[in-house]
Amino acid sequence: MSRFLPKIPPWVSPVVIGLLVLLFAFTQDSFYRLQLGTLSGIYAVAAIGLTLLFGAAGQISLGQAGLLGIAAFGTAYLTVDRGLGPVLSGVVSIAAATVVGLLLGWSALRITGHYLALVTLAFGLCFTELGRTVLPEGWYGVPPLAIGSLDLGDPQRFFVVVWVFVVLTLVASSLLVRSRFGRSIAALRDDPVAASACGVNLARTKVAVFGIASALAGVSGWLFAMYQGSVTETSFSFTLSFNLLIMVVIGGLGSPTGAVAGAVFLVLAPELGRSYEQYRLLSYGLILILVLALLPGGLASIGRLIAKPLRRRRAGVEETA
Amino acid sequence: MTTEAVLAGRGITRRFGGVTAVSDVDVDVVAGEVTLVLGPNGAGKSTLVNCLTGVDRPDDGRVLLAGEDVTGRRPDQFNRMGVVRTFQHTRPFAGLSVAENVMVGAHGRTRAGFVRGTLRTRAARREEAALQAQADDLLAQVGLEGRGDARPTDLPLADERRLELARCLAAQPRVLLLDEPAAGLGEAEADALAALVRRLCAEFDLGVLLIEHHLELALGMADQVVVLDFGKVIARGTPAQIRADEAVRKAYVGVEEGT
Amino acid sequence: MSRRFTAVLAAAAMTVVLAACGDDSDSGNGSASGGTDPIKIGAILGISGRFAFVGEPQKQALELAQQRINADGGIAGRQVEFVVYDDEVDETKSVPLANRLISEDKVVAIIGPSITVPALAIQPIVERAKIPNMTLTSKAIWEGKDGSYVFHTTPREEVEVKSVLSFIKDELKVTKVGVIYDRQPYGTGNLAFIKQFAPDFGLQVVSEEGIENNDTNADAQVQRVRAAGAETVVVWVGDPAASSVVKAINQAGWTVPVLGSSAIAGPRFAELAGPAAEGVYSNSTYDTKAPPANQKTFLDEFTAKFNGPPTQFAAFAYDSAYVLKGAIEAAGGKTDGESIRKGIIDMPAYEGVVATYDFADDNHNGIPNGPLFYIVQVKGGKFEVVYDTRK
Amino acid sequence: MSVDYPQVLATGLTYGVIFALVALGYHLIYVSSGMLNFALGEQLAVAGLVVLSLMSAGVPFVLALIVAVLAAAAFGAGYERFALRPALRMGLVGPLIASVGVAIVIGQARVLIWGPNPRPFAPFTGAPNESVGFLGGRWPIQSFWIIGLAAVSAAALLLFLRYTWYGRAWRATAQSPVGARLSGIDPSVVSMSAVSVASALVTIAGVAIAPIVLAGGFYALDFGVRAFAAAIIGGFTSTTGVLLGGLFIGLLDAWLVAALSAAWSDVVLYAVLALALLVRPRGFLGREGVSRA
Repeated sequence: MSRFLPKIPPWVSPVVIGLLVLLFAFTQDSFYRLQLGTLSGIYAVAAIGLTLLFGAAGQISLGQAGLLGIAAFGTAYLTVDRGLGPVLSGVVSIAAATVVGLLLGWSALRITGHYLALVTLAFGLCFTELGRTVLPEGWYGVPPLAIGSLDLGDPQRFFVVVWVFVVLTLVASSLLVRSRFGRSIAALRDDPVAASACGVNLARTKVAVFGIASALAGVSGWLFAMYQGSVTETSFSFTLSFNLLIMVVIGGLGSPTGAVAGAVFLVLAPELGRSYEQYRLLSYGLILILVLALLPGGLASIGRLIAKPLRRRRAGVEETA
Repeated sequence: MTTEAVLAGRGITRRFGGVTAVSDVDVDVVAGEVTLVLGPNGAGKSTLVNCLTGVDRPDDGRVLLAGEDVTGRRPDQFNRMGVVRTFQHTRPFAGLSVAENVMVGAHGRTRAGFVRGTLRTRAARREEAALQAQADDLLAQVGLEGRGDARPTDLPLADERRLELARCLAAQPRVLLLDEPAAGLGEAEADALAALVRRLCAEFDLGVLLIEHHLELALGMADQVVVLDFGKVIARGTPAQIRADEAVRKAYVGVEEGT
Repeated sequence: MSRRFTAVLAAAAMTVVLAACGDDSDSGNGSASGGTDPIKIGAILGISGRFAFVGEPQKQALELAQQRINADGGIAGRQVEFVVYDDEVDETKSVPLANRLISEDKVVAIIGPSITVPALAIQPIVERAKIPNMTLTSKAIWEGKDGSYVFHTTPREEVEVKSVLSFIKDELKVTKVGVIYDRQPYGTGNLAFIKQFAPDFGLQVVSEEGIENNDTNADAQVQRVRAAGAETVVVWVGDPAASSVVKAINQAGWTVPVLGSSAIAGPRFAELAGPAAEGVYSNSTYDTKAPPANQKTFLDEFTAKFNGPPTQFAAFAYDSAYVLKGAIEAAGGKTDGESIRKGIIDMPAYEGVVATYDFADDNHNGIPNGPLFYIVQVKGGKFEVVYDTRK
Repeated sequence: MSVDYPQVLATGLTYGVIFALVALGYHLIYVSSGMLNFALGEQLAVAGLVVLSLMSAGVPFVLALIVAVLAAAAFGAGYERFALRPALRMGLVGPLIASVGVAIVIGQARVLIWGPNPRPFAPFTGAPNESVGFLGGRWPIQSFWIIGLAAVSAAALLLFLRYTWYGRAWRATAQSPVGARLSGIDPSVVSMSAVSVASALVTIAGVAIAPIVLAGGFYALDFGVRAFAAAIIGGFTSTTGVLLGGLFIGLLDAWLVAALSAAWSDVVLYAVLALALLVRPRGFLGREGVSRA
C-alpha cells in the first residue's frame, strides 16, 4: 500500500489541496458549486477512512454508509429532539459510530474477503431497513454548525470547515501510513501469517483499523447531517457504501490523497454529463467499468504509468542487471 | 544436553485426521548452537516448527521457553518472547519496501501505537530513527546493502531469503527457527547462506533450530542433530554420530554416500 | 513524478473543472430585469424511482402548461421556460438541485418537489434565498409562518381523508375500517389523520398494516386486515403496491369494498391490477362527467397530448404554474422573489383545475377548507365519478 | 397474530424457487471463477420487459422467451469478458465492483428504454390473477409454472454439470483451479460460460415471476440480496445447498412477513444473513477452504 512512498514529504499534498480549497471557496458566488464542493469534502473524509481499512489493511467493507447513518441520525436526534449543541452532539454521535465500527471489526475477525464484504453489506442493509421501519420520517431542521457564537452554517464558511477536516484527516492518515502502525496494517494486508510471526497482533490491529475507519465515517455522517439539514435513511443506503468503495478504488487503493481525488471525481462526474441529464447515471456506470479495466491502480496510478519509463531511464544499468 | 535449552519441545504430538504428522518429539535449542532437524520430505519437520512457533497447536506435549510453558501461544506472542522464524516459501510484504519489511520485523519489541505514531511524538520519532538505522545495519549484515528502497518482489530468491533473515533479526530474538533456508538455492548461494547463519548465531548468541533435508550442507552447520522419520525421532547426536548411524542411512535409502 | 503528486494534480484538476463547469450557464438574465428573454421557473419532481407515478405526470403537466402559456402570449409579454430536474424522491438530490436552480439557472420560482421528505428538505433553502416555492406535497410545515415563501396548491391531507370517511359513512354504511398504508411519510401522515377523524364519522379503525411502495406481495397484510374483521379496506399507497393489495384481496376471494387514495386515480392502476381493479373506489378532484371550464380544457388537452387521462398529481403542478403566472402578472411583470410572493397573495381568486385558489398571508394553500373531492370507481377498467362529497 | 401457514407455504415456495435460481447463478459464477456478481438482480428485473417488447413486436411468447434467454446468455458472456475479467487485475474485489457498474448500466438503461413504471405481465396460462386452492392456501396459477420451470432449469443444469465437458470443467476448476489449468481447461472460458449460463437462469426466473411482481419493477436489490443470503446459508460451494438455501429464505421471508410485518421482515432477514456469515461462513453444506479470500 505505501508502495515506495514518494520522496515528496507527506505534508505537501494536504497544503496544496488546502490552498486550492481557499482559492475555490472565495471565488465562488454560486451556492450550488459550493454545495458540491462541500459534499465531496464530506465524502472524502469517509473515503480516507475506507482506504485505510480496505486499501491499507485489506479489510473490505460494504457497509460504511450504515456508520455514516448512525452518526447522522445521532446528530439529528441530539440536536433536533434533545437540543444539544452541534459540537457536543457530534462528539457523541461519532463515538457511537466508532463503537459500532469496533463491534463490526471484532465480529468480523474470523472471516475475510468475500464473507467480510457480505457481513458488512448485511449490516448496512440492516441499518437502512431499521431506519425505514422505525424512523421513516427521519428528522429535518438540523441546525447548522456553530461553535459558541461563531455561526459556521453559511455555505462558504461551512465549505471551508469541511475541507479543514479533510486536510487534517489527510495529514493524519499520510503520517499514520508511514508510522509503525501503518506498516503493520500493510503487513496484515500482504501476508497475515508473516505479519503475526513478526509480532503484529492481528486481532487488535484489525479492530483498531475498523475503529479508525468508523470514526472517520462518523465525522462524515455528522458533517452530512448539518450539510443536508434533513436526515432520513435514503441518504445512507447501500448505494452510498458502494460509492465510497468506488471513490477509494478509482482514487487508488490505499492512497489517502487518491481517496480525496476519488471523492471529488465521483461527486463531479455526474456534473460533467449535466447536459444529458438522463444519461448521467448510465455514463457513471460505464465510467466505473472503464476505470477498473484500464486503471487498476486508480487515478493515483496515472503517476506510476508516466513514471515507469522515467524511472527506468534514470535507474540506468542497475535496474536491468 | 550440556547447557540449559532456550527453547524446548517435550513430547510434541500433532495429528491431522488419522495421520500422526509428529509424534512424541523432544527437541532442544541451545543458545549459540545450531540444532538440526533432519528428515525426508513429509517427515513432519514443518509441522514441528509450526508447533514450536505458535502457527499451529500441538495436540499434546509442551513447548517450554527458558523453562516457562508457552504451549499454544499466538505467533505474535512468541515473537515478543524472542522466538522468530523464516518460512519455507518466502513471505515478503510485497507492498512495503525492503527496508520497511525489516522494520516490520521489529514490530513485536516496539511500542509506538497509532496515536503516537500519527502525532509523531518525540518518542515515536526517536523509535522510527532507531528502526531505520537498525534496518540499514541488518541489511548490510545480510549482504543487502543499499537495497532498502527496492521492492522485495524484485529480489532474486537468495536475496529474498536474506531479507527474511534480516527481518527476523530485527526482533533481536533469542531463538531463530529456519524452515529449509537452502531450498531452491544453488550450491554457492547455499554455502554463503550457511556461513552467514553460523556467523549470526555466534555473534548474537542465537539458539538456532534448522530444518533441512539438504544433508551435507546441514550437517556442516549443525552442532546437534535430531533425525525424524514419519514424525518419530529415530536418531539424535552430533553430526559425526549421525553420519555413521545405520538407521539414518536406511531412512535416507539411496542417499549418496558422501558426494 | 510519483503517485502522490499525480493524485494532487488530479484533485486540483477536478476543482478547477468544478469551478468552470458552472460558467457556461451564466446566461445574462438577471431575475429582476424586465428584458425579453424567457422567465425561467424551476421544478424538482420525483420522475424516476419509487414515486415515478407522481412525478412523471407532473412533468407532462408542466410541458402542457409551458406550451399553453407561451401560445397565449406568455407571462407579462415574456415567454416562460420550465427547468425540470428529477430528484428521484431522494432529499440527498433535491437539496443540491434546489441550489442549482437558484444559483446556476437563476430561476424566479420553484415548483415541487413532489413527495413530502424531499419537499421539506428544500424549504429552508428557498426561504433563505427568498425564492417563492409552490411545493407539491400536501404537508407544508412552514405554512402560516409570517413572510414564508412556501405555498401549495395541493389540498390539505385532511380534506381528502374526510371525503373518504364521509363516503364510507354515508354510502358504504359500514363502521369497521382496515387501513393498508405506505410506510413512508405519505402513508403514515394520512394514517394519523384517518385515526384522528374516524370517530367524528362514527367509524372505527380495526387494523393498520404498513407496506412498502414497491412491495409485490400483500397477502400477509390482507390476511391480517380480514382477520381483524374490517368491513372496508382503505389503501393509502401508490402503485405498484396498491395493485398488489387489490390482487391479494381478489386472490383471497374476499369481497369487500376497497377505497384507494387519490394516488391511484389514474389509468395505470387498472392496467397493473387487471380484473382485480374492478369496483375499487378512489377519490379525485376531476369531475369526469361535467368538468368546469378550466378543468375540461386541461383534461382534454392532457389526454390528447399524452394519449391518456391525467392523474390527480398532474393538476397540482398545472395549477402551480398558472398561480405563478397570475402572481407575476399581478406584480406588473416584476420577477424578483419578494414581488412574486406579494403577487401570489394579492392576485385575484384563480379558478384552477383542482379548485379556486385565493391565497392570503395566513392561508398559503388558497383552498377553502371544505370538501373538494369526487369519489370515483373503476368500471370497465376506467375510473368514473360515482359520488360527490361536496353536496 | 395467527399465521396462515398454508399461505406462507404458497408465497414462500413461489418466491423461494426464484431465490434458488438466482442463488444458483451466484453459485456457478463463484465456484468457477471466485467472483461475486451483483448484476444478476438487475438482469432478473429486466427479463420480463425484454420478453414483453418481443411479444409486442409480434413474436409468440415461447419464442420470445427463448430469444430473451439466449440474448441474456450472450450479454452475460459479453460483460464478463469486457467488464469483469479486465478488473481482475485488482484482485477479486475488482469484478465485484465492476459488476456493480454493470448493474447500474442495466438499471439505468431499463429506465431509459422502458421508462420507470413497471408493466403488467400476463400469466403463462389462465386469467390474470387467477388463483386456485391447494394445500389450504391460495396459489396463483403462475406459481405452478414458476416452480415447474425452476425445477426443470435446475435439473437441466445439474445434468449439465454432471455429464458434459463444460460441467466437468467447471467442477474441476472449482475444486482446484491450478489442477484444471494444468489439464488444459482454459479458466477464462469457464468463467465466461458460467456468467453466461447464470444470466440465462436469472432471465428464466425473471420472466417466470413477472406475472406476479410485474415486469421491470424496483425489486432488483430485494431479490438480489435475498438470493445472496440463500447462497451463503446454503454454502456457496454446494449446488444442492444453494438450492435448499433459496427455498429456506423464501419460506423464512414469507413467514416473517406473516408473523411480524413487512417492515420488520427485511430487518430480521438481513440480521439472519449477517449472523449466518459470522457463525458458519461456509454455510451449512459448503466445503471448508474454498473461501478464496
